[in-house]
Amino acid sequence: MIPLSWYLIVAAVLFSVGMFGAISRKNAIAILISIELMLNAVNINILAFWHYHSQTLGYTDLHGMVFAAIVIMAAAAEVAIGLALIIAVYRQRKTVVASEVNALKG
Amino acid sequence: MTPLQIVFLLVSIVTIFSAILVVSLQKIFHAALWLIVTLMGVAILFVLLEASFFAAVQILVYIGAIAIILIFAIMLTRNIMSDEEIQSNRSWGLVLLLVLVFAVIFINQLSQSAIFNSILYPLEVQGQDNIMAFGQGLLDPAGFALPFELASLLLLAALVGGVYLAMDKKGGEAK
Amino acid sequence: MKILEFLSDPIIVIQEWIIQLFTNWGVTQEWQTFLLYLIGSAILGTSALLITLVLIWAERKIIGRLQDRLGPNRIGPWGIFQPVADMLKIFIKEHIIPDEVDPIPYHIAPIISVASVLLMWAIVPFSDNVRGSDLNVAILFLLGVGGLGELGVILAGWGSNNKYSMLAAFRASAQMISYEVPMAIVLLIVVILSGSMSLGDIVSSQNIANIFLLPLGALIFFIASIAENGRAPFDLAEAESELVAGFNMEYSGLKFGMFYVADFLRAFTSSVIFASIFLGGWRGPGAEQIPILGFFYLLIKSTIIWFIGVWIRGSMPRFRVDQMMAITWKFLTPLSLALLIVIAFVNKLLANSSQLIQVVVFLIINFVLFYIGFLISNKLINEKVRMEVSSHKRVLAQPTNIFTQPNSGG
Amino acid sequence: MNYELLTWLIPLPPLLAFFIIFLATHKNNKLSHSLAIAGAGLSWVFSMMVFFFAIGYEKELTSSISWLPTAETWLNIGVQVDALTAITLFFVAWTVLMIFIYSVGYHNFGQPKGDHDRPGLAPHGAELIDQDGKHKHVLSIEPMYARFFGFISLFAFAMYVLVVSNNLLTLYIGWEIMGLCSYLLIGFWYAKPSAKAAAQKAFLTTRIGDVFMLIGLAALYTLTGSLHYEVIFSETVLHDLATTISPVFGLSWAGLIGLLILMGVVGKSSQFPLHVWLPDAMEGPTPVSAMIHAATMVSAGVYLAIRFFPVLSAGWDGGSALTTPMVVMAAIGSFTALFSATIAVAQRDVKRVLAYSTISQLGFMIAALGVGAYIAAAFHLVTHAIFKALLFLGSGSIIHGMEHGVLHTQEHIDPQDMYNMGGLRKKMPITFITFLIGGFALAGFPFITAGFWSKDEILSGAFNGGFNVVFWVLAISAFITAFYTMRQISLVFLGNPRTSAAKHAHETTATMTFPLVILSIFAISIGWVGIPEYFPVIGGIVPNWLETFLGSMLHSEHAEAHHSSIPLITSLVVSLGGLFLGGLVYRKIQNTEKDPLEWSLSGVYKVLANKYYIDEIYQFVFIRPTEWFAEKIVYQLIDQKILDGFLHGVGKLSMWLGGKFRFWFDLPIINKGGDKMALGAQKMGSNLKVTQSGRIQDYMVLALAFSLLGGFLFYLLLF
Repeated sequence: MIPLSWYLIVAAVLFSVGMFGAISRKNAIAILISIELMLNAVNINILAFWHYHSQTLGYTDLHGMVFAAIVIMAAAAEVAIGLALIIAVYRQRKTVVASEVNALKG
Repeated sequence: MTPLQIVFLLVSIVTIFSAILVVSLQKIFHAALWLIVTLMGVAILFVLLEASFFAAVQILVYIGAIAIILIFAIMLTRNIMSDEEIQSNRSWGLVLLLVLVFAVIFINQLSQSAIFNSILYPLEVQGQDNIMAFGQGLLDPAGFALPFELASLLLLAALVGGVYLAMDKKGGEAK
Repeated sequence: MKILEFLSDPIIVIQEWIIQLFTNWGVTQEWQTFLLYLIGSAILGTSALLITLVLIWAERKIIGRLQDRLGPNRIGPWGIFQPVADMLKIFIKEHIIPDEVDPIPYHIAPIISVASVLLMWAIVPFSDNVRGSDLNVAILFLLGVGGLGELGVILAGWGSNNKYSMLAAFRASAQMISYEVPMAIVLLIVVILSGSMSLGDIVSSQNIANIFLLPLGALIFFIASIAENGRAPFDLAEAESELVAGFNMEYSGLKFGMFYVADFLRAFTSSVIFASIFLGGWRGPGAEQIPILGFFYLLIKSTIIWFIGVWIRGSMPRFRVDQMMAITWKFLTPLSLALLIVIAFVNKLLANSSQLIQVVVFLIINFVLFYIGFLISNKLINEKVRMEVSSHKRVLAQPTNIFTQPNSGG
Repeated sequence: MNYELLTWLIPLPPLLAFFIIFLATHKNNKLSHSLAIAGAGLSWVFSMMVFFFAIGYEKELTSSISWLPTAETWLNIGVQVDALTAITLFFVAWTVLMIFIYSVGYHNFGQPKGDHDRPGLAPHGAELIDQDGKHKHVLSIEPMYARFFGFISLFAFAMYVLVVSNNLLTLYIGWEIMGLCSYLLIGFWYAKPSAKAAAQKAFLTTRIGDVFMLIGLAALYTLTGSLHYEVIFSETVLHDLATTISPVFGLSWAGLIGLLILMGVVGKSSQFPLHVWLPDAMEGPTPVSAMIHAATMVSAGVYLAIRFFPVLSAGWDGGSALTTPMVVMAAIGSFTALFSATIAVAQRDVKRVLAYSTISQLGFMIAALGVGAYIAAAFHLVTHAIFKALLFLGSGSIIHGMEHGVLHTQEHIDPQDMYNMGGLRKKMPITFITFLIGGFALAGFPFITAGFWSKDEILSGAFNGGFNVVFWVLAISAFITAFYTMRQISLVFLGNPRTSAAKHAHETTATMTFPLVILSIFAISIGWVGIPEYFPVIGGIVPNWLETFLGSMLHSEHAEAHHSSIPLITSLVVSLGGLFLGGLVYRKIQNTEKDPLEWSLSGVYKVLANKYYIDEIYQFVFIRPTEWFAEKIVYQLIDQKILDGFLHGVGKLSMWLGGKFRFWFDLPIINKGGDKMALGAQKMGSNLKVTQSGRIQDYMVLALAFSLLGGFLFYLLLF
């Protein structure tokens, strides 16, 4: 009963909010949180399209589900590694501010 | 307006509102709490999409694990960055502008799609069968067994890598 | 006839009556469903909370008896109205909010705690056709809701702005996260056996109660659920001598009462879940014809389990933190993983053999695994003790050193 | 039992033994020779199984797999067992196994290490001091014992590959590996200059033939598109080859290819112009000589000739009008037979006599093929392989016994010189009897020995075909063969010892005599399978199995041979006469210096003893001019004067040009321009540096901004 467009718009807005957070926040953990938001937006999109496809096909479309599951797994792995990195950087440099970690330059 | 639509609107408004709070709040701990609300909202959206499995996984993985770990990390690093500091980069205004432009373009492009305005109806295949098909597809060699195994490998690597990175190497702290 | 039908299956009769009522009022189909869910959840939540009153009294009474005391005995016959009095006291107590608390987490935490318990009731099948929701991912839901419980604890610890609360919250959440692992694995075994993640299907697939197939799994689940609830002997988060009173010590009045209720209710709820998963839930003689019997069977089964939990609580000393962690990571988790692997194999192998053989083989596997695990853990414990003794060097005063080595002792 | 698979497996065990010995076990002598013998034994078992299957069912075993992709098709390789393969497998398996076992004793396994032995030289013997304090000289173990077994394993592998393969490509591969192995084994004692030279000679001489053979194979592949026997030897292909005319000398393609292949056969089987390597190959250890002369190399040449007979004889109707290759074969073969038999008469080295006899006998086979006596050639190939292996191993045994004596007496004499021997029959009885059997087989002693039957077949083939010249030449050769065989036997075994070393000679170990006994049994009995049915008295008692078996292979039908007793009488006369004469002349030789023929033939004897000066002629005609050309013309004139001068000139010119370029172009334009560019880049870099802050989020902003900008531009351009 709900139009596909609603989901897509919500996902797009959520994605944009996440992107804003990822670029503008100082705290590395906050950046990670924002990335989680973006991943969630992606998953909404994937599952909405999955629903649409399953509905037009008449049977369960596996690709969308698998895609969504893998996004969730990747998110879990990303958080684990990201937080471990943040902790390691914190140990090394006593900071979690992303802009103070500026070794990425010539 | 059906009840489902009302639910959807409420949930999505809450979700987006809390997401905005997540990226704008001064206190990082509160941002994490609002993240949980957002994730909950997304889980409800999943339920509305009849992907109850993913709703449960969303709660289990995101709220039960990811959010908790994030909160742990925030607590562990709390003393370094006090909440009184400005939490945004100087260029946040520019970023906001760019992101707004991006969002407008994004949604505009989405609306060009042919299926943009189609309506989602309840699925003919009911929940239990969906999960069954999903599970069998994941373990089917002709289906997604390889990506599934690769994902498990990824998780294992993340586990080991996370432990290694976060491990307090002996002597590193001793000064 | 109507009376008999009502007696045998009151909920459904009431439901039909309400639907008729709504139809007469001209409520559309969708709204009817919505309203029915609303009413149902209100009734379920309220009754669950009301059960708590009885539970608190019963538990205090039993513990008292176990400890050779009388237990509550002043108010009402056998002190049965004691919890009511307590409740009234908590309602009217002054509501102190300490300074410097973080208001949002502080206020939300008790609500989340109670909600995480009440949410579990949504998926419990009370009889063949009476349940909150036949969720097809009930097992995942259970685990997810467990995660919400952790959240409540952490919020309480953080929001209180008190380092003891914080420490207790860390302990409690670490404990809950750790014990969720073996619990989830045992639940996976159950899912393998019944072929469904829906609690209703799991119950109805138990022609033989799962506890006979998986005594070891049931044991692991039971231990894990006690730990998950943070009750003795796993009540480390409330260790008075170390942490004053746990994560909820800055709370008072009604908010404390909510934690209190959540604690007691969670114990019973996990007994209900245990009964559903391992003891066949509502199933019993005649329960399919007369659904009301199902309620009673479930009640009896879960009460027995709950009683065992209370019994343990009253008789076991508390574990140390390292012991608590060692139990799950070094004993329960490997054991449950081994059980999962073996059961998955054997289940596939015996798919076509008779039920009797399956039961016997499963039993043998369980006991063998338990014995092996027991042996290994025993060995570890013994080794550890020996190690401590041998590595412990007695420091002896050696006055000669002072004279022979001028630099020492300086 | 899957016999196709079994056939595939035949060559593999020796190869495996080769690799294992070289990669792992070469430190352990016992393990190495056990592995080598086990490999050879396994191949022997497989070969016997396949052989008995083949003779039992008379069915060809074939199996092939796709091996190399060649554009659109595949190059197939495979195995095939027909009658020829079966009998070749038979004698190859037996002789190879016997030689392997013999080698254990020959290389003095179980003896102590020599004091002065070093790799690359034959063992000198060890000095032992017994309990009484006496010095005792004994034989010492070969320093490179394991290496030898590795090499001969590879050799055996190559031969098996050659025999079982069903196409000319794998045959050629085996052929070339054998060339390599012969090089390695002839030069096994590489520290000896003569051995080194002999190895190079063998390799280069056979190479001449191989190159022509490769050209022939290439021509064949170009014409027929295949190297498979079944394709090449099919009626239509043979017909096409025989009737189309090649661009060379008006020969048919079959003739041309036949001649080219024949060159390879001549090189490998050591026929007249390219025979020089084989006598020199005696420098290697004796088992190697046996391997080359009996089991593998030279047999491979004749095997190829027999295998290729359909092409060589393409267009031959069975009458006396021979094809060109056949004429060449008959000429070369009979000439070589006579030529090398005469040389053999004047040789003093026990092994060289046998070497020239080998060349001579191979000449018999080639000549037999030339006159179309196909079965006789195959028959003689088998019998010759057996008795020649026996003879070589026997001679090795003799030398070994002599070395024993030499070590004992500390004389400085050549243990291989027949004039230093004599009277060994009492010292080495087993060697004597087996050598006698082998020698009589070589001489064609009537009725008993295998050599008689096969040689008789060849003679009667030549006579019945009407090729009288060939017949008489071969008959004379046979006479001389019998003569020098008896000469050798008399000089070595009969009479009295002429040196004290010969007095102290000693019978060799069981590992060396056992193969002799086995092979001597075959040297007698193998002839019985080929007794012609028309033979008086005993003909037909044993059916002429060989002819029916091998005859099934032939494509062109023979005209029924008319029988005649002339060849029979001839062979009787020549063999008995030769033996008698040899015995008579050499019965009582006492001094070690003079040969009775030397005074009777004087000048001719000198020519013979020097092998008709062929080596010297080659030296003078080919090698010297080549060396002179290389030194004077190529090196001094072309290389040093012309090429170097030119290059020096070019170098000077370049230097001059380079200097000019440097001052007029490089410094002002390139250098300065480069500096300017570097400065510009530096300036730009310092201006752009601000964007590279090292902060990930700044990069993200830039990325977002530029992607939006790019998208906008793209949109503008597109619409």
